[in-house]
Amino acid sequence: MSGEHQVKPRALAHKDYKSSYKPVWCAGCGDYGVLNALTKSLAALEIPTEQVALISGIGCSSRLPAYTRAYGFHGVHGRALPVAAGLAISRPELTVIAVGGDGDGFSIGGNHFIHACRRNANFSYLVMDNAVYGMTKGQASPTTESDWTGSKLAPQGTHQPPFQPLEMALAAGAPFIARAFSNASNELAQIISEAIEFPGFAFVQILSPCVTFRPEQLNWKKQVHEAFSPTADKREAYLKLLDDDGIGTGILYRAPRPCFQPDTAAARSLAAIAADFEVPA
Amino acid sequence: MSGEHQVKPRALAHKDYKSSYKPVWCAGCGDYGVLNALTKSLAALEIPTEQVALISGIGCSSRLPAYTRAYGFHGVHGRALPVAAGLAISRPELTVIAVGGDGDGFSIGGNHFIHACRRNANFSYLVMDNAVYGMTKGQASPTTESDWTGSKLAPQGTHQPPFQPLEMALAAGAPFIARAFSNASNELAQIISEAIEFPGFAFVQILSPCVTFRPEQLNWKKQVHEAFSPTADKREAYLKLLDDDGIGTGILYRAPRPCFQPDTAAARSLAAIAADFEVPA
Amino acid sequence: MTEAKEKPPVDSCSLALIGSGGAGVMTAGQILLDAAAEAGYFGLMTRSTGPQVRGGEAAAVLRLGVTPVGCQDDRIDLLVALDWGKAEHFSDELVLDADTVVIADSAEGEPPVWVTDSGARHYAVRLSELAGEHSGLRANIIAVGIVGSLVGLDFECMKNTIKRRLIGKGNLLADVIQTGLQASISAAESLQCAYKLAPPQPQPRWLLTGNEAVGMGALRGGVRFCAAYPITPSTEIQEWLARRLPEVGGCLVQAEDELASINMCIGASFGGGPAMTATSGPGLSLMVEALGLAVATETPLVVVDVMRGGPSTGIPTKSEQADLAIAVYGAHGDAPRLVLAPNGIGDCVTTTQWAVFLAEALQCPAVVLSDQFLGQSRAAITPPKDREWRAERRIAPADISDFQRFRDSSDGISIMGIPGTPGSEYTATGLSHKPSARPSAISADHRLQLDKQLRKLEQFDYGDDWADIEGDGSLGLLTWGSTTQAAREAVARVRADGSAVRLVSLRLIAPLDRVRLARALEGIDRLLVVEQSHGAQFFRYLRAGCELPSHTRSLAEPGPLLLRPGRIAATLRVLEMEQVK
Amino acid sequence: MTEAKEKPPVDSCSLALIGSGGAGVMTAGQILLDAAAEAGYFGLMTRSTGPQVRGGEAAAVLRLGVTPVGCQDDRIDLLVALDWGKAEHFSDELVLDADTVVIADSAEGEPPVWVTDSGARHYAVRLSELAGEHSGLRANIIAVGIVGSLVGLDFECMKNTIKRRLIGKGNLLADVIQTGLQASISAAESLQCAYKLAPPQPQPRWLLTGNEAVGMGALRGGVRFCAAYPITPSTEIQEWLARRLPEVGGCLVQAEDELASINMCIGASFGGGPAMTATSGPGLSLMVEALGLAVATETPLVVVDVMRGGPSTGIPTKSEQADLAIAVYGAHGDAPRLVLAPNGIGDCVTTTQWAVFLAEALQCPAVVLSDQFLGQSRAAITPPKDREWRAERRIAPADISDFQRFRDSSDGISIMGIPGTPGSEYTATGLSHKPSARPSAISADHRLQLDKQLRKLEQFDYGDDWADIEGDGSLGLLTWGSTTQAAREAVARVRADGSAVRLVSLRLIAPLDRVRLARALEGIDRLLVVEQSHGAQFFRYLRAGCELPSHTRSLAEPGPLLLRPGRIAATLRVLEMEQVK
Ligand SMILES: Cc1ncc(C[n+]2csc(CCOP(=O)(O)OP(=O)(O)O)c2C)c(N)n1
Ligand SMILES: Cc1ncc(C[n+]2csc(CCOP(=O)(O)OP(=O)(O)O)c2C)c(N)n1
Ligand code: SF4
Ligand code: SF4
Ligand SMILES: [Mg+2]
Ligand SMILES: [Mg+2]
Repeated sequence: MSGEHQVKPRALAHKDYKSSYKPVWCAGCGDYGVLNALTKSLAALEIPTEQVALISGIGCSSRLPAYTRAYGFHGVHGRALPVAAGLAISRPELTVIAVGGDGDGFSIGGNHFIHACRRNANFSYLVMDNAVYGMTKGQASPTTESDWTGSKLAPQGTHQPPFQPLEMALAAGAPFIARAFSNASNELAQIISEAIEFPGFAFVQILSPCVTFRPEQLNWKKQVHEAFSPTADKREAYLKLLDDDGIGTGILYRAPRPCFQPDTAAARSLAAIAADFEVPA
Repeated sequence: MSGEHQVKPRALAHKDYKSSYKPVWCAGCGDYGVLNALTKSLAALEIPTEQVALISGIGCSSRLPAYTRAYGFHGVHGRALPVAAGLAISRPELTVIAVGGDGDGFSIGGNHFIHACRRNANFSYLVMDNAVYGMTKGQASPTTESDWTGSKLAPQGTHQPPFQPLEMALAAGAPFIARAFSNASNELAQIISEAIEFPGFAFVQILSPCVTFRPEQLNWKKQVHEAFSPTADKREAYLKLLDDDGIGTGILYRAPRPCFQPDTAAARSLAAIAADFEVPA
Repeated sequence: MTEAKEKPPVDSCSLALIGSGGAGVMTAGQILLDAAAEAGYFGLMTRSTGPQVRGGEAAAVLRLGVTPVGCQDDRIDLLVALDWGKAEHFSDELVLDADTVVIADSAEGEPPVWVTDSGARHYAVRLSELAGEHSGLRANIIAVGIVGSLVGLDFECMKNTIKRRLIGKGNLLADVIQTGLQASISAAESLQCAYKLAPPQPQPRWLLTGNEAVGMGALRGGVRFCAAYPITPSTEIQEWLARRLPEVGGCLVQAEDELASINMCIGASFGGGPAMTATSGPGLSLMVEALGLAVATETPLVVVDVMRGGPSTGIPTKSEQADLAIAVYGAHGDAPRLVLAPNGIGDCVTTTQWAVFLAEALQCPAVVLSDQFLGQSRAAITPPKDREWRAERRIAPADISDFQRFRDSSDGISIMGIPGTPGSEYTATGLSHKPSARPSAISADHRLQLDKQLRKLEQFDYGDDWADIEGDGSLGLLTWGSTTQAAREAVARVRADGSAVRLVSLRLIAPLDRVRLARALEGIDRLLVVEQSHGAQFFRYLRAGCELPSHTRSLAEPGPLLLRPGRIAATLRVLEMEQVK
Repeated sequence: MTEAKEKPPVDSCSLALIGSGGAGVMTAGQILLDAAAEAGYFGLMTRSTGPQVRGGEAAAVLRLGVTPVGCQDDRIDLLVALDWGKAEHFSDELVLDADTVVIADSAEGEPPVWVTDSGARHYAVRLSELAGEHSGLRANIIAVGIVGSLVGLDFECMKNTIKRRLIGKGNLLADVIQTGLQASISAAESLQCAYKLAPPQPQPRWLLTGNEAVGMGALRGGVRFCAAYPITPSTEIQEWLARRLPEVGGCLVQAEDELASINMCIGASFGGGPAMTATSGPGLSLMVEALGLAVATETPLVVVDVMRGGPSTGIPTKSEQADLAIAVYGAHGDAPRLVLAPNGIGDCVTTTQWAVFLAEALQCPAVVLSDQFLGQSRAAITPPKDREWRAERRIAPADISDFQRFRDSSDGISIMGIPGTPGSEYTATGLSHKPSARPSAISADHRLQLDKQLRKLEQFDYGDDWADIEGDGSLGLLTWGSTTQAAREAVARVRADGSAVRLVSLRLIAPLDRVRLARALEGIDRLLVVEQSHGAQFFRYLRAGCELPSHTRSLAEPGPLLLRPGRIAATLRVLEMEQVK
């Protein structure tokens, strides 16, 4: 199962990682910033396009893979993480990056999120969080504020407190947890690079404004602030999160632990295995 | 949608809440203790059988509803919580209790678990946690220790740290979080009563030994110890959990917040609603 | 000009307005439809956009008529281009010919090749310039005035609808609308266009989309609980219900996913209240396990699937009828259920209401197959009647004796215990069970419940609503769902040629009413089965379950281009010529 | 006694051992099967238990034979009751008659009514007393000795297998086994029983369950990745693979649910490695969305569904063939896929191997429909050959030029780019797309891919393995999957009456090979379609897709009682008498 193909590093520029497809994104969408930062990071890490696999579900943000020149898999809504896990576990030499939105990752995909944190297979997960379902035209997502009445599906608000991605990741056992802002391209590229290089499941919540359904998020530009420096102490991380305003950035938690490794065994031939069924004569 | 049927309290004894069906459970299974404590609690609270609805998924533990004389819904694997939410939201006068196992609740049902914590509809959730899939004959569940090699499906262990139900519930926003032990019938009944009476989503992890696939859990009897007294301070709750050995009991967290309440509106007739479609002549 | 004006008025005309995102073609289309409705016409507007959430090219396609309009025509009579942007994206959707009149902003230069190649007559009109002369007006409103006057819409109706739609939204003044409209009408006078509509027959009209209509039908049937997860093109059903359910004492819950939404509905229905969810293909795929649970526990439930292009994510914004197979067969094990399909926008009200009624009466899930075309098109229609169907379940009175939830009965329908009622406590289960609901693996118990679950559906008398049957003759057309509209028009054309044709449109897809269907097909020796799927799912479903005339042909086409009347009529005419063995 | 001994030896005999949980009937049954296999017989053992996880009543039902044994017989020749506990639970499964010999522990008193009413000859034997005389032995081993000697199993074979199974598990000594067995054989001497087997024809034998066989087939086909979520009755496939995959350089991942397991397999397969998951009905229901994704992205994938009683949770421990419809039709949109079915325990190896090969060659998902009977029965069989089928995908070499992932070709199969390979980078998508993989909502693009996805399956030459065809004649029997075994025996009985009968058992369910099927049915004027489902799913599926002889009848029964040869043979005989119109 492991790669028969050799890694041939070739120096690529940042733009060489972008495909010729014009994104379907609205002008001003935060996701452009993520695409930029991601390609910057891949260029900086000098990972050849063919060694990268970007895996996504469904949503505006989940369209990202096709805008790169890497391998990509744009699967169904909420299932990016298991696809990425299957790939990362069976092809450990690849750079696997799951990407998607807050609805894809925390609503329909919530179960895979918490189990990916626990399983700790070696891939990164970039969530472009705009606290809304962009693609389906503006419904509340798990990270939406409870008093947001902009959705026709919950015209009086969601009646529930927003999902806390970092806190959930921490409780679920993720070893690398960070938050970044799509517009802060260099910082974001830096955090993405650290996530990619981290051995294990690295989760980055990226505040990525939806200019169309959450235009007020354009204010994030003025509001985001550095808040975290990496700790390996869970207690410390929790305490920081209890004071969190949701728009502080940085690496919150970095505590490497062994990556998920499936069972191993001494090699046997198929004939030897078949012989187990034989009846002694 | 609200109840046309009146509540007629009738004094019932503990055993009146049990049905005549013989459980399929193994002799010595912890789930008998849960059935006992639950019926004790219902008797103590004097809730008539017809006012109670027990909702479950699939697993040994999920068989519990049919062993009571209340209403019950034994649905499919992992989906007890949405069934319970639909019922509790549409019939708020009923006492709705979801019950099930660790596999049902934290593996396949994990997404509903975290969203139920957040949504805070008014029902209780009792998870009979035996850190194993009993019904399917002994595979590791999310709460199984990573070095347990008793499963043929993960003969070298799970390769991942166990799921922390209380920590997850806290991070996800559950307002009532407790742990109890199936054998400690009175304490368990007491905690169940508090969960039932709590206005909102009340989650109780019940350590309930699987004598067949985890016989070592019979030791829990000697090991469980009171560890928690209720706090409404999330920070304090986290700090307690960071020192948790997994078998400390008590109510960890109790911080009531408004239950999930769907949107409301002034009443209109169907004819008036239909008139919205009319074209001005 | 005079030449055109002398042509006789038409009974219907087809318009398309195209432009880049933000040009306002959708607003213009809506105003035209509203004005036509107010003037007493029937009409239909479909929207076509690119994959972008906002922006990107857009087309509003309208058909206005003196009689009910159910589908778009084969070709476009009148095309208005606010700009030529990426108009070629619509080249396969909008068929132009020498009779087409094309009006484009004079600022835009030559039309693209597919337009000029069609031979359509092209007029460059100063749309944006004229708009500039009326402060606050945009070219799309000038287009409304020109098109409206060309097809003969009443001035007051246009003015009223523009006011209703636009005043308050910008700083547009009523005066400006008046003068702008007048200027547009003058601009139209120099154009030769032979598509003036015959006078309308004013009658009460409803203006709504099929998605709104489904919502209305659900309320009429008695639905008071909905849990849903957004998905194109069904979201508007959810949004409409989110607003309306609280007004009738019910509520909508946005669920974390479709597994949750359908199970929430099952929970609410177990609690006694009629419940519904709405979704599209991917959501339906996720719901089939719970559909089987509803079958086994005999829980009433309505699932509306607004079909889009498949497989997988497919084409979310376009129509197809390819979820029939999963609607009928999806779920492991033998899990018979009701499947119904509205065959028009007004019928979305009726069929959904019926589905609620049937699900409740028969204690089983009902899948309603609408589609993107019905769901997202907006139409001016004759108001659909409120039917007698109200959710009514056979439920246990308090303190019933010897209650057995799944006791068999002559019609296969049992009495349901509703939580809160003393005496009918039971535990519903997806396990095979005895009449008492007690789990059982015994063959006789299993079989009894399977028999009952099927029999209650097959023995029920569905009455005359199972299908729409129109006309007579030995040539037949059998179809379902939204395709019915184009089929009806095709049949009318073939009839106009002097051939007798019978149209049968199934509203009740499952169970298949074999007896009534056989009767409806009596005397037909050539049958065309028409549907919008690649795999001929409807045709195969029929073959599986009943006898079709030996000379039966299938016309099955995938989306996203909808089957048009001309295509169907042509196929019918070929079939008519075929030798019957 | 002598009377019995003089009867001619039999070619096969049917045994049942029953007792309460813990009595050891399953162990006894396994030992008898092992010993028979070692002696050179064929054999089959099925297990029947109550709903309890541990404990509860249990029955081991065995059939041993000189020739291959594929199903249980209509009736039981020899019933051994270690106790009468809740034996009546088995009354509909175990058919006794006047020819049945019943042996029960003398400590147990009279047999229950269903046993005595059958007219079976009953012997009370001191099973537990005898066991008590041999320290460490239990009554179940005494039963082994008695049964073994009555049917004529070799003493050494019995001793060996008991040793292999039991020594080391308790403190049983080899001597005790020897003397205990001898005592049992003496006890058997006084019993009149006419079921001594004819001498065996020793040949290499494999002893395995269908679930293990599926695992072996998967490895042979080339599967190296499995992600799965436990579910009865498929878990043993997962467990077998968890142990074996690492030995061949692969691995198994236990997923959080079935949505994850199938998507993990898709991820691994996208990465180039043949991947498989195994589940049962409820899991398959959860997987259909991802099945559609695999169709649309043309990702090879094998999903094994070990069918159990449905709908919903149904009867998890019993067999049924009622997931055929969801296997074929499950997933929204037009999503054609491969569906295959093994028709015997050995064939589980072959068909799974073939499924892996086909999925890889055709770049699409393959559903393999096994069932609880095949999966959990244990059999002594002729070792299934390793076939030539090895996973082989059409993949892009490094630096390929002008790569288009979904380019159409004459056979509809495209070249796949595998991550790690420079030059064939692309993004797979569930959206409708162009040959380049670029998302597209254009009609021609959509249609091209739908055509290709169907055509590659329909044009492929599946060779002779598509079905097993046996015999000739104008009377035909068409069946699939595990039911084939009983059907084959039924056909043999009808042939023994002098009638020619042709048996066709479909291995390739979808796509339906219409041409070969028509050829296989040539000359048949009466056809019986036999299956284990309530809704006649197979029969309807065939009707939908091909022409059947006009005189075709359906024999469709739900589980949990399996169709037995006698029932099928009787139906065949009735059909034979029917007048063909
Ligand atoms: C099973 C399924 N359910 C629902 C949908 C509809 N859907 C598409 S994208 C989306 C939400 C997208 O939100 P998010 O993940 O936050 O992405 P964004 O568009 O905001 O970037 C939904 C509900 C779907 N495609 N599939
Ligand atoms: C969709 C689906 N997948 C898998 C199963 C098989 N299954 C039944 S119970 C169970 C796990 C039970 O574990 P748990 O919830 O911990 O309950 P326990 O038996 O330990 O009380 C599984 C995997 C199923 N019934 N449905
Ligand atoms: S709708 Fe929002 S998230 Fe989607 S592309 Fe537009 S701005 Fe971005
Ligand atoms: S298997 Fe375990 S959980 Fe299931 S009934 Fe037995 S002891 Fe209880
Ligand atoms: Mg979002
Ligand atoms: Mg458990």
